[in-house]
Amino acid sequence: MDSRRRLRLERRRLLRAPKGCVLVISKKKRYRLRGRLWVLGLVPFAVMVLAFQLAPVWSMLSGSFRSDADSRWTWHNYYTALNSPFYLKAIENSLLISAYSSLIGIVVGLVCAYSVTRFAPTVRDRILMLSNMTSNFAGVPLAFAYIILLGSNGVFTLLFREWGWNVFDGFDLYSWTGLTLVYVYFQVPLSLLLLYPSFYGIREQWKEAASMLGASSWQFWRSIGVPILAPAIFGTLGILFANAMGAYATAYALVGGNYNLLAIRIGSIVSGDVTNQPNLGSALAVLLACTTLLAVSLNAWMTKRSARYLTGAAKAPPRKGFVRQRGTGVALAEAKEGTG
Amino acid sequence: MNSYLELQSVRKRFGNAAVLNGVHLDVAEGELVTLLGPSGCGKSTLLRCIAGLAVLDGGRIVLQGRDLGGLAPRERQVGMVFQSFALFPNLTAGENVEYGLRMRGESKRGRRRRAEELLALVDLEDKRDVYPHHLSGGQQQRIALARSLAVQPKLLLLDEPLSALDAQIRKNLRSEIRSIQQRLNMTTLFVTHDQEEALTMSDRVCIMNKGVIVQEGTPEQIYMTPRTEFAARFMGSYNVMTRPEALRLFGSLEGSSDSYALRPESVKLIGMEEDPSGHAGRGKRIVDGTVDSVSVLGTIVRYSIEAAGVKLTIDALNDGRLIGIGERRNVRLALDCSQLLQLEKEGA
Amino acid sequence: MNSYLELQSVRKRFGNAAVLNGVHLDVAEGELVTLLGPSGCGKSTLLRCIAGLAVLDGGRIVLQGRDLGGLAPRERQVGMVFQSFALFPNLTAGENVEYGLRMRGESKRGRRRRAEELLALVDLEDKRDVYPHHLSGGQQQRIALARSLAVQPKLLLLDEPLSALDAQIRKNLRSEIRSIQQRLNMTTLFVTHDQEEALTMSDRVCIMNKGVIVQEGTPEQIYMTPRTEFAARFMGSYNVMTRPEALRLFGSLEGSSDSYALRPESVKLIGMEEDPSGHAGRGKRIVDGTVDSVSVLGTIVRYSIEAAGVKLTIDALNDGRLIGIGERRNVRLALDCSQLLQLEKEGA
Amino acid sequence: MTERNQAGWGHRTLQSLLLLYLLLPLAATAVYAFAGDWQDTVLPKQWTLEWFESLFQDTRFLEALWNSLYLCSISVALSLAVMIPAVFVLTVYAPRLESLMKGIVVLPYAVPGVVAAVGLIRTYSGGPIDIAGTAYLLVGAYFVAILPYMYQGIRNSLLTVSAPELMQAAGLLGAGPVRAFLTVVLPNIVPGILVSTLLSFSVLFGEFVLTNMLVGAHLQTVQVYLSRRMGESGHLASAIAISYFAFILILSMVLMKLGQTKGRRVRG
Amino acid sequence: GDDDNGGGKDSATVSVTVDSSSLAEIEAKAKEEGAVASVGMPDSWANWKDTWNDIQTKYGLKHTDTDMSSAEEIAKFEAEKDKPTADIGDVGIAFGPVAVAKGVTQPYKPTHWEEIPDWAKDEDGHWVVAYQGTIGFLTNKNLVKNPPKSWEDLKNGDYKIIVGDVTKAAQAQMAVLAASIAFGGDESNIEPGIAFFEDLAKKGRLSNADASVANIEKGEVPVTLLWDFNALNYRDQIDKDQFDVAIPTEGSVVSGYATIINKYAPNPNAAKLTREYIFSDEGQINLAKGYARPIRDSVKLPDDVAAKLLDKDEYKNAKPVGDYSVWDTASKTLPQTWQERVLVHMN
Ligand SMILES: Nc1ncnc2c1ncn2[C@@H]1O[C@H](COP(=O)(O)OP(=O)(O)OP(=O)(O)O)[C@@H](O)[C@H]1O
Ligand SMILES: Nc1ncnc2c1ncn2[C@@H]1O[C@H](COP(=O)(O)OP(=O)(O)OP(=O)(O)O)[C@@H](O)[C@H]1O
Ligand SMILES: [Mg+2]
Ligand SMILES: [Mg+2]
Repeated sequence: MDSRRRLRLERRRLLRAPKGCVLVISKKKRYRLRGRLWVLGLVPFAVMVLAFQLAPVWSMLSGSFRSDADSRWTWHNYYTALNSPFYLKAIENSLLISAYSSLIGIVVGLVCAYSVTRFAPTVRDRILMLSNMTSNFAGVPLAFAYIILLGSNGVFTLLFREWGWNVFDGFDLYSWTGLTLVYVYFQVPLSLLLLYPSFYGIREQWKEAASMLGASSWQFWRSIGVPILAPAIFGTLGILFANAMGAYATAYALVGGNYNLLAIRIGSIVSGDVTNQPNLGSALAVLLACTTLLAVSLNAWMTKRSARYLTGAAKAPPRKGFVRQRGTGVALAEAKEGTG
Repeated sequence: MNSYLELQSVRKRFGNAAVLNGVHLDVAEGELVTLLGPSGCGKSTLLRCIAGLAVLDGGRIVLQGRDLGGLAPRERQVGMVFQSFALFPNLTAGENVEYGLRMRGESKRGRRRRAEELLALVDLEDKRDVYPHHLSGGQQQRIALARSLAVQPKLLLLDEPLSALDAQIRKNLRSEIRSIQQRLNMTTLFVTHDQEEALTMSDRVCIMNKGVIVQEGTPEQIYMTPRTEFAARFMGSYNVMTRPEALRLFGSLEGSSDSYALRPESVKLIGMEEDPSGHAGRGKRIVDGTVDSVSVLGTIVRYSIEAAGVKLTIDALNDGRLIGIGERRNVRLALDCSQLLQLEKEGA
Repeated sequence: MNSYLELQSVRKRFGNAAVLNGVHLDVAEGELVTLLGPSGCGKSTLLRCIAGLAVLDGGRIVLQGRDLGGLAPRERQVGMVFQSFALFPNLTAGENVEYGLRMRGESKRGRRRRAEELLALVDLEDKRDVYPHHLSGGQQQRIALARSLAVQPKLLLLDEPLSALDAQIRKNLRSEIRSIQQRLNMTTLFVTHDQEEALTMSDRVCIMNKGVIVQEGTPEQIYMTPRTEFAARFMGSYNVMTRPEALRLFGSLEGSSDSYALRPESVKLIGMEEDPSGHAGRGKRIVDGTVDSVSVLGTIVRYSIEAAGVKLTIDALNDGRLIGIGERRNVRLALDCSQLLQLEKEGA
Repeated sequence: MTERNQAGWGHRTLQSLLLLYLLLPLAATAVYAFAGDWQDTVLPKQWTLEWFESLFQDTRFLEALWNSLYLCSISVALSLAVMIPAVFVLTVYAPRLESLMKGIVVLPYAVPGVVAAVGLIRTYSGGPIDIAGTAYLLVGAYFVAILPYMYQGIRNSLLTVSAPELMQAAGLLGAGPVRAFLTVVLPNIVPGILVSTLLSFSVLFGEFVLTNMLVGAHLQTVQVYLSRRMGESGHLASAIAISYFAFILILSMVLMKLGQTKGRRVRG
Repeated sequence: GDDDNGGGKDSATVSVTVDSSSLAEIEAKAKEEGAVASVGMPDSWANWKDTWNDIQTKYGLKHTDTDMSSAEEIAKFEAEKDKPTADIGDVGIAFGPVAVAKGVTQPYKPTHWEEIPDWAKDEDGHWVVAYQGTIGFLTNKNLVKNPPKSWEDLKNGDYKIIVGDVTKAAQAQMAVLAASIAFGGDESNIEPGIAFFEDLAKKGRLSNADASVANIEKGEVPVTLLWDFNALNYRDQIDKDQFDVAIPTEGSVVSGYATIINKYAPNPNAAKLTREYIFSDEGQINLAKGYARPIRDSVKLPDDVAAKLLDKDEYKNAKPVGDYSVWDTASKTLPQTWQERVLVHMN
């Protein structure tokens, strides 16, 4: 036995064998042990996730049950959050704006996603690249861009005034309609990127089969297309909703704290110059996380459901050349779709 | 022939590529005609033109005396079954079958009854409420068949309906489809690239190559008398020989063709110890050869033999009679001149 | 038998599912043994256990007297070719072949020479600098073969190496692989679910079912004398009969088995107008029957016949002799009692 | 197939409208960056380059750009270094743990920036590990933020090249796991990973909430700098936004080209 | 820098403890130390830039600054007890007492101690306000033809008014307090201010927009309430003629920023010298150049600098916060009150 191997065995014995046990490690066991070394590859990942994902969540969670005054265990923060009309209003506003903006985002995204699949992959990928790029245009600059366009002296506001159109008269960018409008701007590209791959799941032959059975295009979409897309639609809705619930920078840049949103409340509690109630902030953050978690689980659940349809479809041979056609656009969408 | 479906010089191009170069075909009512040809020869495209899923570039398609040109797929009363089944995954088997009737606005009860009839026809009554992804491939295929039959189409188009299935299921479905077709007397066009499938199922076989039908006839005709080298090679393990080779083997030849074909099973093998006289006769010939290799394919045994400088493939029934014949052995071949086919030039 | 590779009651479970239930197998040096069985019977799992890609739950695997248990795949000196080729896409064909030698730290020149030898062996010298995705499926498969041979493995494992290829290429590669194997005298385990492939390529065939080897023997043995109903059905279109059916057909039976099998080509068809006396003799029997259907499969013609209340499939060579026999016709069958096989109970 | 590539005019119009809609805010920002006085008129009263001039004379801008660049690079590099082995190990050796992994990976969606920042500040200000306000904390937060993109990208690449089979083939040919990984898996997934790298990079470059809340006071990234300068002049801020967008665009095009040439060699 | 501010306390008697000899001594020691490190006093804020330049040329002190908020400054002093790096900081007035309570400051009374009003200094010299701010109106004359000069004008106008983020920003909260003071309230009674804005909100006169420079520049902001130093700064920065700054005549609130010297300062004398310079005439003029109204009334500002500021008369009704601890309590409930009373009428 060479010394290195002996060392290795020795080490193993120390690690595994109970005290006083005679060292008999069969070859098979050794192979299995060696086979488990892959666990090492997961260690850095586990450490990072633990430190920067789970620990903060845990600290927040436990903090939310402690009093801001004397750090004793208490339900008080949740009591405050859920009984104060102030915070309840914030929750309500957040939910409403998120719901509206993600619904609009879904509808627009759905139409655009269908349309984009009608183009050749190269054109499609270019469109997707662009929309992906603009989806990074958020926060302060986005809010300001909308002020330039639709603020009280915005380009369109003035134009419409000049042309005498009064459709926009009642419009105020700094109200909830304005906020929803700005949210929609970052929801649309996301929705497009998440939805368009599922249109490739609607196989051309289904349309053909339906048309031969006497269905018009509209009937096909109503009876086959949309039901098949439904899981993808609801799943994406979940992601969009979570996305809107968590949006902070854009809203804050537009209306500051004047519009009562949950994310803004949390931000002002944590980083404002005025109050210092970190544990109440944690409780609010936990409430926010609960809604997004719910939305994201909806997504996960729906993805599983759509997998059901897809396995059915997967039995059929893949469309020729489809794998080759997977351009960067597909990769982008796959990467965006955190749930696989 | 009393034409039920008529194709008159049907042409189709995709961009620069001519895919159908003038296809003529007459199909009688209740007939099952197979389109057989290598991949890419335009079989699917032809079916899609008939169904109205692709637009013709030239020619006419007439069904029961009515020109189908300009009609939308759903006005053509044509049913189609796809290679990939194309069942609607969000509907149960029963709902899939009912779909066509629902689109026609038939009553729920009527639909239900008809669907049950058809499920019975394909022997899947118990799967009515099952979703397609819980069905096996063969069951899916049968549902697809039932679905296209539900609307009582005038013409059924089957585009390689079996190619995605396992060999075993495939064989069973073959006879099932054929028997349903015969029972309903449904005029059917069947696309395949499997010659066994074509031979076993059809009333008539059309061999397609490069966008035209190069030969048509009953399965026997097609198998026994391929007209061109393409057909001969495509139909099985025909021995195709040049004229000099054929001359060496048969001594003298009829006709003046450049190439000849010999079916592998038309040659009899005779062991060296056997008496060859039993095989002699008019138009018969005995030639000596050497066995290159033997392989048992199951029912038949395939011999590679060299005789008179010509490499031949010879099939014999695996009935134990020729057990002694192994590699490197000398054998006698009994040839029948009447079985030698003259082949036409390609495209002639 | 001089065992080169020995499998001794190899067992493997995945969770609750027992996939290998005690497989015994001895392979002699230079032999090509085929594992034949339906999908999911554990063929791939067995190969993976031998290669060390899966860990045994019981039993031993001994190669050249050395227990492979506890050795990592790379220490086993076993080569494996995967169904999906698994070529390294970032390396050229030549680099793929060299890979194993590189891992052993062989010199660049030595590697180069050996790679060239092997590329020559698989007839792809000119593809050395080509990347896998520019090679056809068949070429990729041959490179995969060359790659696994480059390290001179003691044992070659082939897991359905041909199933991803076209029928035509498949047939060519069959004989190519066989001839390389024979030239190198490489002990080989070959997995397939295609019985024709198994029959044509192997020295010995093992039929697997549900994680055990149910029968093994030479291709002839396996084909001619299936031991169980499973093997009989799996090997081809054997007619499997219950004892009463067999009794009705043959009058008297040898043995006391519950089921019997009859090869479809062992029955001779005689037209009603022919004189059956030529077929009479000891152990022979003439029975009347009716033809249900006839199908020309190409080289053979398959008849479905009902005789004495038993449905039989009978194959005859498509040599024109029986042309008169069509559907609904009466025929005589010449049965040979010696061809009737007794089948054992499943699992016996 | 060609028929479906020629999208009808309806689709063309729709896509043009979409692009218009998406690009309009960018265009407005660009115009504002070149505008002189522009308050209550439809178009600016005059045009000027002064905002860009003053921007590029400001060393803090370049500093912020540099900060963003190195923070993002470090985070993405760290993420690659941690995620590639982890996802690889999971895909090849322990596919059963994948569902757990998926659960972890969607968490960042469920924990928005504001919430994550709250938790991180709580955890790391004071206590045994006091890294509040440092780049370390931010890099950690960034790591989590790009987790979903990285995971998806790496996993898909691994599955596309059938990494488990490649590993087995290499193992049978005598390569140890590490060597097999380095010689046959890693080279093949590089092009696939490039896209998610790119995506992560641009996501981080545009990140504001985490950055501002965690280190905004000490470290100016482009986004933080931008929001600070917004407090001085909208024109200037617009100039910053446009410059950094151009920067991102060029960066992604370069990387994309790189990925394509590499990808061609591997995938064809 | 930051826009925090806060309370002082009623300081009792005050005496000048620094004579000229000890000042010279400090100066000598400071030159020896050769450097001063500040926190929260960046070049861009209140024209600290000129002050640092002067200190460098005059005393040869090298200067570095780390920008942070008031709370962070105090935390930093405390955390770095053993390895101090900062000498002096600038905090909102409310944080002065906090720093003293934490025990991280050391006292120093500059030469002009007597001239500083009582509300603006700690009785022992731990913190001293160097410049003051008052809530005023910033009006875009392009959008509003008659710039408001009083709360009454504001009430009767027809333009939109932007208060800012009352839930979070001290400046906006101070604006509410300013209105309260104008209508007879104080930090313990902000009801008059709330009522005033409630009335405006009901009339739809408040806008949610943010009163950021960018928005002011873009013309989104007709009238907003800001610290006078911010308002003046913005005015000059964008377009002097287009904007009007006014301190409401009925009354407003005054606050300020105080310097604190780190108890553990590595360069204590340099820090003291810095404070000394800030309260010198030159130092106060420097602040004025940065639109920060000097705390010392007696400093004679050069004309061009005086022109940057508003007339002293405008400030006569402006009052400091009496008790910051009261205000602290009030400001905690203000966000919610604001939401419930004012914002409900807007969103
Ligand atoms: N939509 C299309 N656009 C362009 N070319 C097409 C299109 N559809 C088919 N083709 C081309 O037309 C030719 C014939 O195709 P078709 O599908 O009819 O062949 P096939 O005989 O059905 O082959 P297979 O047996 O492989 O199904 C092929 O070369 C194919 O590439
Ligand atoms: N890693 C695994 N985990 C769980 N079950 C497995 C695993 N691998 C194989 N099995 C199961 O073991 C059984 C045998 O699989 P195996 O792949 O050996 O079959 P096979 O004979 O090779 O079939 P095929 O012809 O389809 O390749 C199957 O039921 C399969 O589902
Ligand atoms: Mg086809
Ligand atoms: Mg297998």
